[in-house]
Amino acid sequence: MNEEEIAFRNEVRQFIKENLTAKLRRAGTNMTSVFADYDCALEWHKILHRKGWSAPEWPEEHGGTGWSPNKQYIFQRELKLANAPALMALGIQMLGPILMHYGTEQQKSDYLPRILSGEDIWCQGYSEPGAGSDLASLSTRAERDGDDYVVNGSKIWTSFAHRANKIFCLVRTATEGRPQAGISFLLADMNLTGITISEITGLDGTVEQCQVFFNDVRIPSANLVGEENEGWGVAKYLLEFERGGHNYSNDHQKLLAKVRDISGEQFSNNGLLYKDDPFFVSKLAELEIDALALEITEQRIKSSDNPGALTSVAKLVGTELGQKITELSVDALGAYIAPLQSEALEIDYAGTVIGPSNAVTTSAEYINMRASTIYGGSAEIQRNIIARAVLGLR
Amino acid sequence: MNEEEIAFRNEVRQFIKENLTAKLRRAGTNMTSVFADYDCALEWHKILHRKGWSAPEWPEEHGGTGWSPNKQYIFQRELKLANAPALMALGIQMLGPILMHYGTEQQKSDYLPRILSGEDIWCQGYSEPGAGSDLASLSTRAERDGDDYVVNGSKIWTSFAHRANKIFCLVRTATEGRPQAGISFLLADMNLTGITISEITGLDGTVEQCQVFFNDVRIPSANLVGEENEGWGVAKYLLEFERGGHNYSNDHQKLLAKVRDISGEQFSNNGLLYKDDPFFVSKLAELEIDALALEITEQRIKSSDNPGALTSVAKLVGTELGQKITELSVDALGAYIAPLQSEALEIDYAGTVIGPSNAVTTSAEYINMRASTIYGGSAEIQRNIIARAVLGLR
Amino acid sequence: MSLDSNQKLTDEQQMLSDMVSKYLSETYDFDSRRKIANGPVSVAPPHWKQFAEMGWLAMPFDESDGGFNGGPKEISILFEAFGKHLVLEPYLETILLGGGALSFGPEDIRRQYLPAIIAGDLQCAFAHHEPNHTAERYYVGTTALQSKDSWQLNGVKSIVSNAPHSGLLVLTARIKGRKHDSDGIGLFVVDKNVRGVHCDDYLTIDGRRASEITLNEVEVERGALLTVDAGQLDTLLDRACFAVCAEAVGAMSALISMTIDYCQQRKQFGQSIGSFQALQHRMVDMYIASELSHSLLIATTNAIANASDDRHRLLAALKFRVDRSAREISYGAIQMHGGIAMTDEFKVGHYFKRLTVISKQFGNANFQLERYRHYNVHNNHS
Amino acid sequence: MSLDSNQKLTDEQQMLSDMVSKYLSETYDFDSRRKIANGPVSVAPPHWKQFAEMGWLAMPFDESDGGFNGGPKEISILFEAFGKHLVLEPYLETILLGGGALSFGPEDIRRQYLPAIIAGDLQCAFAHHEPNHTAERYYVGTTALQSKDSWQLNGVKSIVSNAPHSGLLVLTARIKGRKHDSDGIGLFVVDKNVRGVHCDDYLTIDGRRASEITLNEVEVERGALLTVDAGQLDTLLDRACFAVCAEAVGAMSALISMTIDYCQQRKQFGQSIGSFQALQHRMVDMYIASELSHSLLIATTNAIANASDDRHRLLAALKFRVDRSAREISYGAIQMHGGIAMTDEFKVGHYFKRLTVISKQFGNANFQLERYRHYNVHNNHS
Repeated sequence: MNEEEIAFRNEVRQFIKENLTAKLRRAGTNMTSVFADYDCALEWHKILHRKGWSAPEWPEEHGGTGWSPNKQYIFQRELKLANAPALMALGIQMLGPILMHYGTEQQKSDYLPRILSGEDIWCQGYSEPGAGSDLASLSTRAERDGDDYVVNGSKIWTSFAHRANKIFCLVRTATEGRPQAGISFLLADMNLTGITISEITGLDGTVEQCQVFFNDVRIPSANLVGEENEGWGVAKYLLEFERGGHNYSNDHQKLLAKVRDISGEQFSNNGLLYKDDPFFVSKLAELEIDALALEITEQRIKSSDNPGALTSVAKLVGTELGQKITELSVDALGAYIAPLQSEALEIDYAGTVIGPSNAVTTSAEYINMRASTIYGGSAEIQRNIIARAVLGLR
Repeated sequence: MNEEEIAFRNEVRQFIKENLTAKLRRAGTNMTSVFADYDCALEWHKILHRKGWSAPEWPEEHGGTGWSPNKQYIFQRELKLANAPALMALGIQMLGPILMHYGTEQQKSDYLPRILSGEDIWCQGYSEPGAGSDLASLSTRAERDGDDYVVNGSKIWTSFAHRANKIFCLVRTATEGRPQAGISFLLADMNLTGITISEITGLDGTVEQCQVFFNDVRIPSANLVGEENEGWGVAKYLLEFERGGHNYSNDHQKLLAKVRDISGEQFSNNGLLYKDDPFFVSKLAELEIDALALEITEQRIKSSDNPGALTSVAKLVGTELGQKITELSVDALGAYIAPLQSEALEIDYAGTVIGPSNAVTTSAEYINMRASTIYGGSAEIQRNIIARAVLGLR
Repeated sequence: MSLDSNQKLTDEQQMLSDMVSKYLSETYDFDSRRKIANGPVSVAPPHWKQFAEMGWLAMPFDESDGGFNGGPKEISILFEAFGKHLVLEPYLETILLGGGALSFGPEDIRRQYLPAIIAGDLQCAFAHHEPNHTAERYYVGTTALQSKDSWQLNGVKSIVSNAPHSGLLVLTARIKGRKHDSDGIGLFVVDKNVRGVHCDDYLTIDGRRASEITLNEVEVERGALLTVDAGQLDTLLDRACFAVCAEAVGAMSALISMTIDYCQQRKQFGQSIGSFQALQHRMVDMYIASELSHSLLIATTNAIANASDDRHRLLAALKFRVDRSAREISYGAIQMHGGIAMTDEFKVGHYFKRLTVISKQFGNANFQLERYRHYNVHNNHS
Repeated sequence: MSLDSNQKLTDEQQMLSDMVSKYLSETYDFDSRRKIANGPVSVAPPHWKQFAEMGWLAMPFDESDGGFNGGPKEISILFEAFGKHLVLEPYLETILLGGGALSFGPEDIRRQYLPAIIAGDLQCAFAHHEPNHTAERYYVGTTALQSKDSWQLNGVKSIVSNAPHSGLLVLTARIKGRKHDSDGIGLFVVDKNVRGVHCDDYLTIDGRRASEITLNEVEVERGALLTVDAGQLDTLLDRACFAVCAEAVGAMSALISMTIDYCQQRKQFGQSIGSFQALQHRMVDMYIASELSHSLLIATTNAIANASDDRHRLLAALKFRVDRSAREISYGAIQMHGGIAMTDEFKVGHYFKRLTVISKQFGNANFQLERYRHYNVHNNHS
């Protein structure tokens, strides 16, 4: 870090100190997946927005910061280590870049400021029941009728559809040719007539995912992004951002800190605290070394002109390593994996917690982490991509 | 073990004590692959034959013993643990059962006694250059000319072709239909005109494998086993025996004993003998547990009416576990992996040995063990077979 | 080691196996199970009385106590089936642990409690773990002080499974020695409603109920001490360990079947995902992991049945391998099912959660490895 | 940690890189290499004089010693290329270890030996390991006893690479302290032909030559003690460790390229084996293992160049990861090549053997893990 970067880091720390309230910090601490408490995420979004920091990676003309990649990285890391709650990411990280690239001037001016300010929270209508990683097989139909598309079908794994006010989705506007042809990218209000939501309870007992049903939903054709039938290109652009946007090493640092906390309270079978148990500390060090190697790899991605190859590597290693770290934390947690402490994870919980003091999230985190190699392009799909695009295998 | 089995074990031990000379024992101890010193293997073969124990698993009518599977298991284990040299296996374990099933009476009476006595040592002409696991793609041609087949082509990975006096091989007698059709199974003398041999030096610097060239070799049609063009069925029958015949857990016990020996002489980075190093002993225990689980699985195979499924499992686990055990032995061996001690492995070597006293085989053993998941149906082929035949996946 | 003679079931064992299979297949579908698991803390699993009527609850007890003298094979038949169907009923806590501990007690205690337990009228919990020390077998900081006619118990017990439904607690308290010692631990039977026992009840991730329990000057009679024999405590814990291993083997085999089925039916990119080689090979590795655990279960069952010297070493090896296999199989099953496996309404994730809990129970992997080494050295010398 | 400014090569570094690549590609094909490796023990690798003429041998030395003042980036350029081509020439032994140790010596010693080393006329070996103790960094049982004008050396040194070709030995001998102490170890320069030095020479699996060396009342002058500073010994060993890591990264990248090429060309069952998903995924994992090692190499190079406090922690992490990656990549490369990889005439197996030797050199995986933890704690506290 050069002097300018150190000064910048101090500025970020000062801002966090002054603005990240105990409640918001708790919302960050209590995260057991990529999502924080929804209301707290919104509150923090607005605080960042007032400072002009809600979408640092956006171009300055659209309300971004113009920071160097290093500064963005420092900013994200400071937020993570201070346990700031994650923002709802789909608007800022995915739809924003798409609209900047494919959107009409009207769409840009209608939506980008409201993403930046947190007035609009977007969800993503993408996967469909039975399609899984085979996105192009989608069957939700959109038929042109005057100035509207009439949409029928269903989307699944739509995160926070029960809270978001907007949805961007892929729909089928033609059935000829390859499955990838005939897909279009549409924007919609969640309160349109004909949209209904069914909540999906996760393995950890909470609701983050939904299924969204479209029943003769009329979406104005002005809400088409890009050309009709060319939504697949838009979607692929979006996937790039979904994969490249995230620094897994920040997550790992937070997870590793929790492992260390637990290992200072829990005793191993040999009567030693885990932090003094030679087996345990070796395993921890192995994971730390992998986390370090990934952190450097993420920095290589930032400073590379052509990061494509390493981006898939980072996603794959980042998710699989996150799983290994939570697995180790559960090894130290031992039988305390069992208590289901959903209430203790709520922001206003004031009761006692069972087990080690900083481990109330661990059980749910371990369970939820299994999803990280499934969504956003499964581990298998990532390996297929790397084999083809990087290694040139056919 | 019941009382009869204990008495049997004692009989075997007594026989070994009286007949396994120091030199033969050394040949067993110095094995770094599935093959022992060729001359010692033959000598031991003849000693066993005099006792009637050279092919215990054969039916009694053909010179076998009629022992129960348990007794056969005890016999193999006692031999292994006493460091008896392995016999040349292809005649006894593979060709013998094939001739009993497919051979003419003439073939049986010509060949079986000589396999039993060790007068004939067979090699296997099976793989071809460039074919690898895709056995059916073989292209060595055999054309009928009067009472002979005229054979042209080449076989590779023919173990001990430079020492054996006989070869059984698969040749193409027709080119129509599926690759599996049109293959025939032939027997030949290695001294026939037109057979030449090229030795292949292995990674460990020794010669066990050869390439065999056939140049207008005339093989009498009486040497056809089974029907013409139906050699694939014969080959598959043979594969069953190759896979099912071996008890990997005996090998593992021998390898684990060597690891323990090395761990009692070599010091770990922490200044402790490996046998007192908590990391090392834990890793060793993990492998011992897998070896134990496999040993039980092999016994389930023996006592099962339909062992097919578990046989492929045993081969896969047996070979991959063998690799892990030798990997651990190399971890304890440390920098002593480097000295190339080919001479010290020769039976009449009388010089000093570099490194731990019972580790002269370890380096070559580790290197050669990588081949165990390649030959006789690679690990990938085994997994394909299990997926199809056991799990029913297509 | 020879297996042949021991793999066959006796006629009685075959009947038990068929009955358990039939009952659970007919009544214990996943949706019914989910309703039980998602109920409030205080609602007990409803099949208990039927288990009693079918005689299952009497299985492991001595005939003199009204039982059927069942051995490890019977336990493994029951628990493999429980594992396959993710059964929530507290057989482990009430019968094996609570009932098992009571069997060590004097005749009047056995007479007082065992008939009600066998009849399904009384449930138990086994309170042993203490805060932050769940990986140690003998750690007991709870104290038992003897006065002339009674014991006074003080301490905290953690993650006491089935306590919310139990009338009786069987708990460990230290009579003498230091907190980590294997000797000096007493097994006590305590009425849960006695003064000084305080329970905080909660749900667990595997659909069960448990409590944190504080013992504050709890007075029990002298007869409440069932045993202070470390060997009996080991027997109790080993039997429970064995039972959850059998349960895990059942659960793993169910996970593999459902993963294979799912991969054959599920289509992506125009073909069944079961045709993708990478998934096939992963399923093969899951199958192998399951078979290796299964082999160790068979050998351990036989060794316990024959009271072989090797039983401790085998049990440690079994539990260790079950832990490894359970991780590999759970992770693979979830990954290949995809998103649906991460939902509460689909069964796969619940097997994962149960297996995760089991792998920390009665000795984690490191404990078992240490124990395996202990008995292995012992065996090699003998 | 920021990489941007450090990843670019200077013009000089780019020239070095191009030159090394060009020379080795043109002269160091696998068959030539094999002829060198399979020669008798006493025949030295033949490219040494050309290395000297191209200035490579001068690279790491101070300008005042006739060197080019090259840093870790130059070392890593050379060794990655050596790794890619499996170069047998004793740069590590003669230049980094022997020459590096001599650089610690007084001026007359440096004047006496370094010009000949840089000119390619004198080779060195570094004798440090002792029987059964190759995993410890500081274990030295060989003794150095001082008399008025000389030292007497007694002891045994094991697996001394390049000793058969060396005129000079640099060896460690203990001046004070106990056998495991880091302090009290002297670095001595010894003419190999002096009385009392006995060498047993042999070939090694990675195509090199080495010796077992007995030192029996070997007398050397007082000036033969180059240093007794434990920090300098560490510097020497760390630099060698760094160099073999760079070599390993080069070798792994070569293994991956040749495996991909082979799988694309090789056909089985009517298709290229590179089209099988299980093999594709395995190659992806090999590629990832290689990239993670590569990342650590870049960061370690920068940290050493900048004398960052973090360099020790990074070097330990790098060597640990190289060990893990090398196993995964070697095993995968052999498996996917099949039988041919097990033969002496094909190159893949030789990369495996060289990587195996490297992973035990200058601290095995457990040593590095321990060292990583030591410096990690240190860093976390600072």
